[in-house]
Amino acid sequence: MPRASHPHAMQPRNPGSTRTAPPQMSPKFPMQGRYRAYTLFDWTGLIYLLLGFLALRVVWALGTGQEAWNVVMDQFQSPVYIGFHVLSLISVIFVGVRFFSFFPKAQPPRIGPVKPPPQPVILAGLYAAWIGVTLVMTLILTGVLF
Amino acid sequence: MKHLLLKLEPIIWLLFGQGILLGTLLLTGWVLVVGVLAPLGITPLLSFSDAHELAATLIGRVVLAALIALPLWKGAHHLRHVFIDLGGADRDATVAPLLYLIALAGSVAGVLAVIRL
Amino acid sequence: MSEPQKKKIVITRFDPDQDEVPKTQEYEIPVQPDWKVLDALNFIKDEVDGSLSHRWSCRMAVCGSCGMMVDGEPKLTCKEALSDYGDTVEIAPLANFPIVRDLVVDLDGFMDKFKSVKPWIIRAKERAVEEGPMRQSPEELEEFKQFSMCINCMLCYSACPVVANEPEFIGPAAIALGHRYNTDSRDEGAAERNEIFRGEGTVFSCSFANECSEVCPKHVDPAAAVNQAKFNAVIDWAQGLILPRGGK
Amino acid sequence: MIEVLRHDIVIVGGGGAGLRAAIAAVEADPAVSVGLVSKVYPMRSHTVSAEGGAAAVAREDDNFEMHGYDTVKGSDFLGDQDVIQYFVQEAPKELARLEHWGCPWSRNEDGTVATRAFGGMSTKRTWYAADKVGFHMLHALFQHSMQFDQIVRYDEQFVTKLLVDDGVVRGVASLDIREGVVRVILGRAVILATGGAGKIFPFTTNGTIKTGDGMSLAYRAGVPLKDMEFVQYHPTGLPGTGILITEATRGEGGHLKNSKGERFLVDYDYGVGNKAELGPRDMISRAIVQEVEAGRGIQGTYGEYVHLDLTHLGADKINQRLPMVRELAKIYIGVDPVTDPIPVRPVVHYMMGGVDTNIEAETALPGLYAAGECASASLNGANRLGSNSLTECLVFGASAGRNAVAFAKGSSEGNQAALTGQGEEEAARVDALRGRQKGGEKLSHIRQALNATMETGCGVYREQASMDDTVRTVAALKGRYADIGLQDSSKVFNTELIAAMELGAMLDVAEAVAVSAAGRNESRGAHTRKDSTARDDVNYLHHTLCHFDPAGPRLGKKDVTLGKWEPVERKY
Ligand SMILES: Cc1cc2nc3c(=O)[nH]c(=O)nc-3n(C[C@H](O)[C@H](O)[C@H](O)COP(=O)(O)OP(=O)(O)OC[C@H]3O[C@@H](n4cnc5c(N)ncnc54)[C@H](O)[C@@H]3O)c2cc1C
Ligand code: SF4
Ligand code: F3S
Ligand code: FES
Repeated sequence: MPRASHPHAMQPRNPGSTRTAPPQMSPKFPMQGRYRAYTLFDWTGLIYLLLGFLALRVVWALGTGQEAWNVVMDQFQSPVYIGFHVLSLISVIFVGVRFFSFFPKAQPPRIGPVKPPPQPVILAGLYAAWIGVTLVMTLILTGVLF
Repeated sequence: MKHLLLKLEPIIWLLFGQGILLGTLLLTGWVLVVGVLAPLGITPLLSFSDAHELAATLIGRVVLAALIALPLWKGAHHLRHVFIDLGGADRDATVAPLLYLIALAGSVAGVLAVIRL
Repeated sequence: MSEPQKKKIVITRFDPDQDEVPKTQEYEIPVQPDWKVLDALNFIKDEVDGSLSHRWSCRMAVCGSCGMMVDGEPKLTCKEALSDYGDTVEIAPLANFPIVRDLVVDLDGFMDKFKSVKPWIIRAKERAVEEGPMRQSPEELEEFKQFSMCINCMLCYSACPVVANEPEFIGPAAIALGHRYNTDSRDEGAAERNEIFRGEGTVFSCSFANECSEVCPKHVDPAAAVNQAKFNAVIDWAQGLILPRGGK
Repeated sequence: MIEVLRHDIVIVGGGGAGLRAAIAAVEADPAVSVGLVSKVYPMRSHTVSAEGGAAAVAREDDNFEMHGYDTVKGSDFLGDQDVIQYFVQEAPKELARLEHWGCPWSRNEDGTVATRAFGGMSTKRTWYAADKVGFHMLHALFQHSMQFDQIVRYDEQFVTKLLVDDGVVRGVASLDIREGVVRVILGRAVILATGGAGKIFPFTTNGTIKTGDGMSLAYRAGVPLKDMEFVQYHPTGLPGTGILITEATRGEGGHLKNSKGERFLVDYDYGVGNKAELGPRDMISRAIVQEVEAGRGIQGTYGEYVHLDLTHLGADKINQRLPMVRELAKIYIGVDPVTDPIPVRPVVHYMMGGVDTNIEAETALPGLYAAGECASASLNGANRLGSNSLTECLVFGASAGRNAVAFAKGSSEGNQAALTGQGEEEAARVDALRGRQKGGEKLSHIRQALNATMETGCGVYREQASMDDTVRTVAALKGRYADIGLQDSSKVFNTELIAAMELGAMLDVAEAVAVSAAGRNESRGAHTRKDSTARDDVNYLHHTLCHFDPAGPRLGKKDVTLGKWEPVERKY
């Protein structure tokens, strides 16, 4: 049995006089078919939130001193953290792939007087930037660059 | 509150959008090295002093602030949607401000964190 | 005619005169290989059970009245080949709408939302008929043409998770329609509609599920429209900040 | 007590004609209140399915004289020439209005509106929006109409009767399909815009709502139906479903081919001369039937057909100008026109006949106006030219709206008690019909029998004996109809009840078609007899009127307005 929609979903401002049966959601919501990707995409919000706070911790530690830094880095070696970070990595890539596939069409054909490049070019640009930034970031963090 | 939220919607959406876009660009390499490769000992990680030196540059501070704040907005906004999808639209007026306040607090802390580097 | 095959059609029934809640009813009928799903419903109505209620008219996928859930997916029943489905086919009223009777849903809520975006050409000064048609280049036409293809079948509303859960949300087709006028070179009402778009339950409520575009039978790509409209509403808002009022 | 609602104007029908009338009424007098009643939400009206285009003079090399003469000749000289002249002059204005209201007409490079060739039109004067013209026109009209609060819509309400008092129409009785109650909607003038009646035939391009309700409403209120024998067959419908493959396919250069792959319109003499595929519909339909009879058709599940070949146009042109045709052919017959020819056969498309109206869209019943396909203003005569009727909906819809406003200003309210009484009687009749279990006759079986006899008696080619036979069969079916049994007794959204009332209208209209056809002993336009092959201007250069009579239809005549162009043999 499908889940009920909000009881007022698609209800008219002046409902008709006959009794209606309440709206039902698609039986596939939330985890079947295409909905699965959507639901997971939204849930990555939790991971981004945690990642933001973890980044805060790292930077805070960096500002506090070597001691604090070491504590954080030690913690990061525990299996729990590594597991979470692996999951995060998958999530981030998933978000990127899904969002970048939608992004080009969300760009209006004209922004004020400016015409953005055609969709395939935007898409290529996004991927180039993604790979580029990731590469630079990796090289810096591993100490290869600078 | 609802009214204020409505007024702020464009900014929140911008931050959220950048959370996905820039957030994803920055986080991929960050999580890869800091969270996975370095802890597993597969690659080295910058030493504390190198890291501090780099982070304290202007570009370093800006990038790190973005790295902290933007994902928070993406997270808050998406969790708000999760909550609505779970049937919580009627309580959105309470939940949404709460989530955005968390993101805001984190962002402020993030800015502080890069300032005190 | 070739040898008729049999299929079981499971239909959601609801008659407010008699039923507390919707129930399902099964019909075992002979089907032809070239039938659409709608043909099965019409066969049942004509030959088996005259009390079955469903909407349809054009049977050529353009009037938008025959949308239903077929095996859990919102579909135009006159466009779906019955042979693409298994031996048992489940047909239910469109998801996310109040159910009036059997497969008939209440679409007045949709009409309210539809009207709220001012879906007509707005001009500072109406052009006189004597002046003849306006000019519009094929490129200008191309910018909004896709968004003018909507047949109001409401499949996108059935698919959208935000429509399901947030009653205020005016939904994909209505926003696409407003965006269609905003991008029409003949229209001068974008400022007004952007104002509407920044109100409650419009563009920012969309969580870019993209389900609307997945199910749209006319390739309107309402998700693109809604998200372009977000973009424009934000730009318009930013312009308003920089040049107060002048931004209009 | 029955609920009574009041408006200045009541419009029955929310298709192209009804919506245009509503907007025109408000334009004529912003203080007017319009009730727009439609059995489907306006954007579902069958105008939505029109594909090819709408005609109006637009190009430098065109003029009113040419459009007028093409229409007169197309009508086989049965069109009223004053009406036609008025029509061609108003046409460009109406289409320009629609452009101002947002209709996305296809464009030339310089930004002007593009036009295409259409059968029987001597130059490119058919405006188009790809091949979804009716769809775009209807949605533009509907959306434009939404800004007027004076237009009060009654969606999914089914008009069952015209209320007449003291010889003037003063409103309608209307069944609310959702609630199952009949209400009285009073208006000082009523406009019928209920569309055609193609559903009386088995193979038709028409949707299921085109059951001739408005024709029957007027007919039973004493207004004659005019020229009902002229039923247009469209040469290119899909076998089986009858789904239309627009004439624009031929306008854009498509070819009709027989089983031997010959372009038979060129290779054999069918009277269309060098126009070939651009000849008028009646002639091409007959040519296809003759090809099939000559053994050069292609056998399929639903009888024999011929091929419409677009492959030489190339994918680009097809995608740009005929995207819907490609989609329809792929979905509904499994053929991609880019690579393969489309199977087609003649199918019933349009009723030239309808409620008898004059140049002002008035009927003989004071206060009653009619426009669009349900009316016969005698623009189309014995054969309509493709793309004239969408424009007709606008031109005569607008004039019906304006004239109804003028009439309403000078008209009284009528006897309220008498009108309410009529409404109550009507409500009782509808209640008695709903779910009546008495009879043993099945709705769908009567409809199928009706379809079958209309095809044999009033098809592309007709003969006295088979027409007479159809007249008798339809009368017998009316008898059986009185004995139908229904299964659905629910008040809420009872579509079986609606179907039963629609079938009643179909039987009225079918009878008028058959009787009118049997009374015209000549071949003219779409009315082609095997036993009387020539046109007879001495005895039959007049309109047929068919009057309702409880004892059976009565035929009458009405003069054709000539004056500008003299009848000559119709050759292309
Ligand atoms: C497939 C197809 C393609 C066509 N292509 C072209 C073309 O390219 N060019 C061209 O010029 N013409 C074309 N035509 C013809 C043209 O589309 C129609 O003649 C025209 O659209 C009729 O419009 P209308 O407003 O009169 O009726 P419709 O659009 O049929 O509307 C009838 C209205 O009346 C309402 N109604 C009916 N009965 C009742 C009742 N009892 N109570 C309440 N409401 C009622 C309905 O709800 C509906 O709103 C085409 C027709 C078809 C079928
Ligand atoms: S956008 Fe597509 S799915 Fe939605 S109503 Fe329009 S045509 Fe239907
Ligand atoms: S499915 Fe709904 S959430 Fe947005 S992208 Fe489409 S409107
Ligand atoms: S019946 Fe018109 S869209 Fe299916």
